[in-house]
Amino acid sequence: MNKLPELIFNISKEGKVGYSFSPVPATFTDDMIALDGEYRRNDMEDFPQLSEVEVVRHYTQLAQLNHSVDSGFYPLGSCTMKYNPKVNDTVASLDELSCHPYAPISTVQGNLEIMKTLDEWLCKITGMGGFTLAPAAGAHGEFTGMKIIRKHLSDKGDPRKIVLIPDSAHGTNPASAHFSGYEIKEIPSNPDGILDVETLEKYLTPDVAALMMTNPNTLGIFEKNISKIAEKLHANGSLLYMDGANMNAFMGIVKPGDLGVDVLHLNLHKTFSTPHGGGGPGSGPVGVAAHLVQHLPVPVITKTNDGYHAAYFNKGIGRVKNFYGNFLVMVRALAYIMALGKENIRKVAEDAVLNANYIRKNLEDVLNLQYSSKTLHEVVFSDKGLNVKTLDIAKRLLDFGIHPFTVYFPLIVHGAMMIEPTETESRETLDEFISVMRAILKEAQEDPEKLTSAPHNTPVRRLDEVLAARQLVLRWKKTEEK
Amino acid sequence: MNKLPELIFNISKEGKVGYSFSPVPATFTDDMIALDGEYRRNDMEDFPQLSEVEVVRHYTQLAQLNHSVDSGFYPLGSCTMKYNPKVNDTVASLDELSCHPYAPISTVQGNLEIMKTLDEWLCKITGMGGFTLAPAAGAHGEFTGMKIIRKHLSDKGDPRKIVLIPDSAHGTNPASAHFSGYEIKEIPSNPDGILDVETLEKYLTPDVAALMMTNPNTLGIFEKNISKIAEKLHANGSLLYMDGANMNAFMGIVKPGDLGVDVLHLNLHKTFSTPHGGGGPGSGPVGVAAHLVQHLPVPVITKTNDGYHAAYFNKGIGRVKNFYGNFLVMVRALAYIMALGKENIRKVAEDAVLNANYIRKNLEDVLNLQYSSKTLHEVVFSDKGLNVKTLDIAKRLLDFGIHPFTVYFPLIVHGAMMIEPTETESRETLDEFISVMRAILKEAQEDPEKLTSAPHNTPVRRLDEVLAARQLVLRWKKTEEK
Amino acid sequence: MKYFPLTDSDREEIRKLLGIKETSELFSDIPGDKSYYPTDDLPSAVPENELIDGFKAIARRNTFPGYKSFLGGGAYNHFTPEVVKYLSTKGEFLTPYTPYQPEVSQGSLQAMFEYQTMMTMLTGMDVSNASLYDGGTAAAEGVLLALRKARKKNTILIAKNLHPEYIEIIETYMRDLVEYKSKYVDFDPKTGTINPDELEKIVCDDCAGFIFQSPNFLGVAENSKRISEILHAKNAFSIQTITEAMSLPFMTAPGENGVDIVVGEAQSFGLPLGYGGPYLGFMAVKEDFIRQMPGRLVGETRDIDGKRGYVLTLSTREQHIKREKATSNICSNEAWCALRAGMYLATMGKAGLRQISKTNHLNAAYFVKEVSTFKHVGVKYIRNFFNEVVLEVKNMSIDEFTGKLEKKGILAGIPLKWFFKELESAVLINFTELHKKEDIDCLIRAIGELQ
Amino acid sequence: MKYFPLTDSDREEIRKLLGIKETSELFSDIPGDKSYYPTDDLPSAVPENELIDGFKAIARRNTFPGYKSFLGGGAYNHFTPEVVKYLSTKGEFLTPYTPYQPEVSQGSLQAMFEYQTMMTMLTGMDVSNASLYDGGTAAAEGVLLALRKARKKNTILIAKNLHPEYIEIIETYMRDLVEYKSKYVDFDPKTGTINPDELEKIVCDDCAGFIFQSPNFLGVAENSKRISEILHAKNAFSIQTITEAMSLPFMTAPGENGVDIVVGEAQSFGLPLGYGGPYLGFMAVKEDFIRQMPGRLVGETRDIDGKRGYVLTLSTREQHIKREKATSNICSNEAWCALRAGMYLATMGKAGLRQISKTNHLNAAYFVKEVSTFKHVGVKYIRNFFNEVVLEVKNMSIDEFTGKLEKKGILAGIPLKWFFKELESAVLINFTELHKKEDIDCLIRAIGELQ
Ligand SMILES: Cc1ncc(COP(=O)(O)O)c(C=O)c1O
Ligand SMILES: Cc1ncc(COP(=O)(O)O)c(C=O)c1O
Repeated sequence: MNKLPELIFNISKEGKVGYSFSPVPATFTDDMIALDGEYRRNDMEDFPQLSEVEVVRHYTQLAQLNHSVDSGFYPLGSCTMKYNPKVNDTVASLDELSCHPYAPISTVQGNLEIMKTLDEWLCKITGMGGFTLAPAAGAHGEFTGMKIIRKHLSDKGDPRKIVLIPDSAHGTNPASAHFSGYEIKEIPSNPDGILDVETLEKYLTPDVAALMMTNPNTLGIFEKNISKIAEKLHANGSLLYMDGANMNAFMGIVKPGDLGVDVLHLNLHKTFSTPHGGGGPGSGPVGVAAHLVQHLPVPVITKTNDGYHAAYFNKGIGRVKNFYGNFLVMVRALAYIMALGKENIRKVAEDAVLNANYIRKNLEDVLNLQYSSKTLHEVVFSDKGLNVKTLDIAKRLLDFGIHPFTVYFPLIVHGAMMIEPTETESRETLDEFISVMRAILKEAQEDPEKLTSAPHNTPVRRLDEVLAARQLVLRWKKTEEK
Repeated sequence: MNKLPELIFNISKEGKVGYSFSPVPATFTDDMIALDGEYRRNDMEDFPQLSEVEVVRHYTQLAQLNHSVDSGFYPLGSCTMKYNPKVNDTVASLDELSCHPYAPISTVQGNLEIMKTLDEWLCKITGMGGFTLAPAAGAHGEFTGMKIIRKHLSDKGDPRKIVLIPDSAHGTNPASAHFSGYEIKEIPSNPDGILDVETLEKYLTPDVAALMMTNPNTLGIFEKNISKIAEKLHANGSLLYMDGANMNAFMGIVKPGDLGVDVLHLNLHKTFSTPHGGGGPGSGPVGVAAHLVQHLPVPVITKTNDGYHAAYFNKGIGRVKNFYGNFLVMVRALAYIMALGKENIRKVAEDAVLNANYIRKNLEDVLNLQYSSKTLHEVVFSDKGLNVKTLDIAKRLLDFGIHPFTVYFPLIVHGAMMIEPTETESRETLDEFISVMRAILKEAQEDPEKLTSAPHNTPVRRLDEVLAARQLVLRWKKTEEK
Repeated sequence: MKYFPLTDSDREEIRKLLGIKETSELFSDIPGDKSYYPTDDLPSAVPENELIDGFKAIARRNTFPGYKSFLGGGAYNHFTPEVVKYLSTKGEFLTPYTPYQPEVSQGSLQAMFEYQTMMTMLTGMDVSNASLYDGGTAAAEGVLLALRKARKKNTILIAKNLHPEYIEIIETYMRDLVEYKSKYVDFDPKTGTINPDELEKIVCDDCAGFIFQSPNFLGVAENSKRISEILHAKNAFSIQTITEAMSLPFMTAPGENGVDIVVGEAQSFGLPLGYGGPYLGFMAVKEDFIRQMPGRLVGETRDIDGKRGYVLTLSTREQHIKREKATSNICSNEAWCALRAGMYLATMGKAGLRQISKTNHLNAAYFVKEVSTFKHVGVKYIRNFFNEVVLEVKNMSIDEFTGKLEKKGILAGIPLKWFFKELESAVLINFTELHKKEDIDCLIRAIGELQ
Repeated sequence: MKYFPLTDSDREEIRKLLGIKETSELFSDIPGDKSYYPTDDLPSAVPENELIDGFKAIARRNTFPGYKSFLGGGAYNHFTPEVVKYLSTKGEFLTPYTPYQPEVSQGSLQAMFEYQTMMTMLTGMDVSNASLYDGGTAAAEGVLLALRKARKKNTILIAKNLHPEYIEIIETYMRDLVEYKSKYVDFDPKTGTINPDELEKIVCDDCAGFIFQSPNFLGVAENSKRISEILHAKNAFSIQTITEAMSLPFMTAPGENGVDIVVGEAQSFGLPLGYGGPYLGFMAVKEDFIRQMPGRLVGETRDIDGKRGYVLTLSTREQHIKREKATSNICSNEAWCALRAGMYLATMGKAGLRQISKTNHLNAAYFVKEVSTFKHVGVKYIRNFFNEVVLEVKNMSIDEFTGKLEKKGILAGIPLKWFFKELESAVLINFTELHKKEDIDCLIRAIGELQ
């Protein structure tokens, strides 16, 4: 009853077949095999063998175990889980777009046009001088951006050593900077949850290459000193990197390029509504100020009178990704921007921020708000003063068919509950979330056990993550289950 | 918790928009409207208004409430709930097939070729002289077939009055015959569950137009006297109609045309694996013996040297369906037959019958089998001797994620449980079904309440059908729910 | 073969269990030689990749997609949002059957209940069923419903400007029901519509009802209100057929005009042209017809915990209970098409339907306005059309006309001489929202060049 | 705008609740004039129908689909069964995010666990992660993993016949990590492969590992076994890259050859060419690398009722916990691609993969056999290729050669002079199961005509 689907390995049986494809031509006999014995494989022991219907049932049943944007509210903070328009999938699956990446440039002008157009439009939205679409995700964009900064500084003869990162930053920021060869120094935010110019100044030694700043930051607060900060950095010969993964909060309101940002990345799979795919693929284009364009990774799409080209810059950081990047994700993002048009880009941010503030207003009397600054696209509450933990509230939400907020991040908020509703949620959905949250908080007082033992209605109940890490079963093995 | 989705009318809100389409050209002004005021509609009060994400969530959530062939075992007897190959949906959705039915014949040769090929192959499979693909479903095929019989007899000057139908027949048979202007006489089956030649003879008066016989019948038993029966009928100037909805049981084994059948229909949505769509669309082609081809309804596809044509027979019964019938269902059926090929058509029947017999063998010690004749594609048990009813067992099956068999049909079996596994079920699935059935039957003895109060784990529990018929709420109304 | 999950060893073990050596023994009741494969003359199994390639090759033999088409006449090319395509093809909707077990079918059932409701809203009627085969058979079912309901009355009046195929189907359905009669009501060739005064004269005492179409096959709205009044005065029923459901959001609802039974084709709501099917027959009626109505009905009820749920209801009207006394022989219907239509309606919503439906009308109106300056052709009915107009050609035969346009890549319309002697030199031209202004201009230009 | 569910009155009411008049007040912390729309120079909103038409028009500007293509080199055109397309695009798989809440993500998690298992089976390794960005970045991650694991050793050897783009990416990744060094290992131009004896001479004491590709970029299998032995003898790791995952079912598993780290590109498993992405980087390693491994891992566990379930595990390696000390900066990865690859593998199954993979090889072998009679061209490495071969052109420049074939509608292959000076007059030609014998014959004929 309510059984979980078996592992495919346990459904598998010798002799079952789930594919059908033209047989090898009869004249292509085994003696044509040109591979020496030592290179030939004899068997694929235990490899699954299923009939088509079994494959379909298996994955149909698995699909039903997933919460998804398509099935319900998913206010996972910092992830911008907005609705992914179906029409984008349709255009991305046009057969004619699916060309070979080494096809002669003259035969793929349509694809190059798509990339060039997206590049230009992202420039218009952000005010940057040029973009690379190569990075596969946000973190990859950060890495690429930091490489660009390093290249810029190296070319000037001083790569410098240190990257400053506020304590509210996403974990990818320090990791990406580290993989670019930098040492990380964390700077504290002020009591308003943002970075002070004075604090920055204290850290601003000559070997600071850059500040990596998420804006709005992971508290959902706009770094309002940003222009000042940029000035200070520039005066020190340092650069300002903006993590633009939260661009949903202010696109169409102001262009980061106008605020002094030198390098930024965007997350197409967040702000530009390409589906998150259970964890990817994403796309993390990097925009740079005009003087840094020469350092973009290869290839860069250019346009001349005789069409589109792929250019290879000598002063670039080299290659960060195979081919052109996650092209089919770019297609979706472009379709999304086209559907919005200039009329609606700003409205995305407006509605996203209205929704976040609506939640804040309706829960701030029952949940602790560590920072009272203005909320943009997301609001972060704390479990301070509650007799249950953030995790318990999160797990209890599952029982109501609502995906929890992001938990315990940012680290500077005690028991953080990071709620990002996005603009694609209706007020009715927000109202339901609010009333469920209030009900749960009431339960927390009256019957905390309901929360600590939650979830109760999910396909599996609370899973033991410690056990998973201790026993480390990372693959099925025959002996184990049969 | 585990809430069912709201009705869309309750999600709807003034001002929400879920579509986007080019606006009316600016120069097309309202004064161009050529409709007098009395013909113009002012409002569509209460009509739903939803945003796109709300539509997607609504139907995604609804989808999860459905049991389907894609999600699990569905041994609904008489319905041949076999797996519907996805590739068939792909070919049926090729844009180029979706032509206008009044397109000039020269512009739709591909479509005509598809229909003609299907027609020819159905002839080869059944041994009939010709097919019409027009009927929309099995019952519509029966109606068409009976009309053909009536036309044939009328043209001979004697339409006759009576159609004989065995007591095991599907309800559509008498209804279809009735709508063709016939009076129905029911004939009893013998203790082996089939029709005796002697019994038939008793009913075979001069005003008998035809016998409508399902073969294999709804007990899953082959009417082995069929050739004799055909002879007797023909000798009486009557015709033999075979309901071929159960053709899954013996396609590729013998051709009905070789057994003396004059008219039959097939259910493409059963035997030929087109998806059942929650109750349709289907397609119920009718095959006739050579001398009846002239009576087929219009249009009939023909082929000459200069291509394919749509012919209109003078001696036909006229038109039964708009245009050519359910074309996209035919496309799927043809794709299915092509994928099977001559090698596998017979194997369909073989595996379907093996599976039904496997179930019979594994349950006949615990369930009453009213007829002991050989089982073909389905087996019908009775609830005789049990202390619970068929319905209770059926409802309890739901708790195990298995769709019940057909209940209380055929009528001649007490508390019938009509189980048709089809050839697209694995032995593992059958084994699970068998063990669940045995467990339920054990429960029936030990804890019958578990059954009579079942289901327990479904999105809703046992629904009150009597209340539904008494209160008759057939549509949402504003006042009622808001 | 990937569709068969049994392996050879499964088969062997099952045979062993059954105590047989050969599977053919299971078929021993069937006459004929079991070693002989009766389908040997079919082609061999086609692998999946070749199957797709093969169908693409056949599809390319259709040249239709290369034309600009203005064909309508009961099958209309409308826009379908991508969400509708995506949602309706989910296996969970496509692969169940009739919801005989409502507890595990609430998805289909609730969607159907919503469809029923939206159809009643659009038609202004009390009740809608959950689908019939198509417009033509729905018309026939509508006629039979009126006859059943009227009891002693045995005659049906049929408008001659009802879709010709619908008339053919009604005739097929009625032919052998010897207790019933039909009579035709001519339309006025000048207006293209039924003249109510003429109708009034024809309605007889044994008339059960009158079936007409509005907008009719010539594209023109009938005066359903007057017609219904005339019929009601004689205790007969008014049966309105609609082939272009897209007219509903723009035009007065039949229910407001007093119509008793509305039947028709709802292909326009999200179903592709599909070379004519599967489409979606609909029927909506006044409350007191419910128990005589054909087709499935979904009703609301409660489960034993009091939770709201949906079930098929009033199945005592249906063949599986009532057998030959059923209100119809229909069993499998067009459930999925109705589900998809419901998705379409919910997605387009009030605003979308109003905009699309208005665009249809204005596109037709624009054409009518523009061609009014031509001398060699003329629009026959210049008011009260919805999205189809009849164009008379004065300077050449209709075959020449359509032939010349076809050479220019245009399928201009349906030659009405196929169906009406009196309209030998006319075509029926359809406009939908998918015709851009340029498309219409292109048609107008092409017609202009035939001067 | 249909993507926004808030209505104007919702917005108004929310503003009222928040005590503001204009939404722009919410942005008062942001510098700049809020009445100014900074994106005014973008085009206007495009309705859905025009959006689709527009993309179709752009797509038609790609003439690539009209050619017979024999391009490979890290991106391969393989067959994907329809079930895989259908299942992988279900919204339930496409629209969730990283399964941070495993209780409502068992679908993705179990599928990922199954993917991990199948990848270990195919590679013969102990553990596979749940995806990396692509083959090239996976190669870079493989190098970094070896360096981390080797601790005191700081040099990586790189085979020159590794995919040139992969080399570029490794260089980008390593460039600024000043503590690390790289050295190149040449291949023998006669065999196209690394000469193990030469390698043996090069492997130094500070070598952490050697990264090579097999089948290499010239299509030829390397002697991974010998290579691994040589490395192990020097306490260094053997890192095998695979760009054509379809070779795995046909060729000896890296694990059997003693390889320590396998990285590569699994696009061949059900992902479209897609103009180069998204693809699927994979990494499979021996057990003792687990804790240094980058990328997500799904592990099995139990819930509080003892029921089996899956969770992301060992996340202490990851950036969101370890920040700059993490084993990688990767967060979003290619989860959906891995899910789809898993579906592909499950659908094709053992028999399907073996057949397809063999067909790939035999198609290439057929070509090699047939062109062996030509004098003006010659296959450079006639044994131990999988599905790619290097063809040397002797009677004209390579641009002339590919140009002439392009005129005949054939994209014959990748000119190797793009990457290797020493292979100025050669192309890399790829064959997959999607090339029919006729296609190969057509290529052979066309080449023959260039004599
Ligand atoms: C603020 C911020 N920066 C960076 C990232 C990393 O992006 P990705 O997951 O695409 O690598 C994320 C999301 O995970 C984020 O929210
Ligand atoms: C034996 C038999 N005959 C006729 C029918 C009627 O077919 P349909 O539902 O397609 O009208 C069915 C199925 O419902 C059936 O099983």
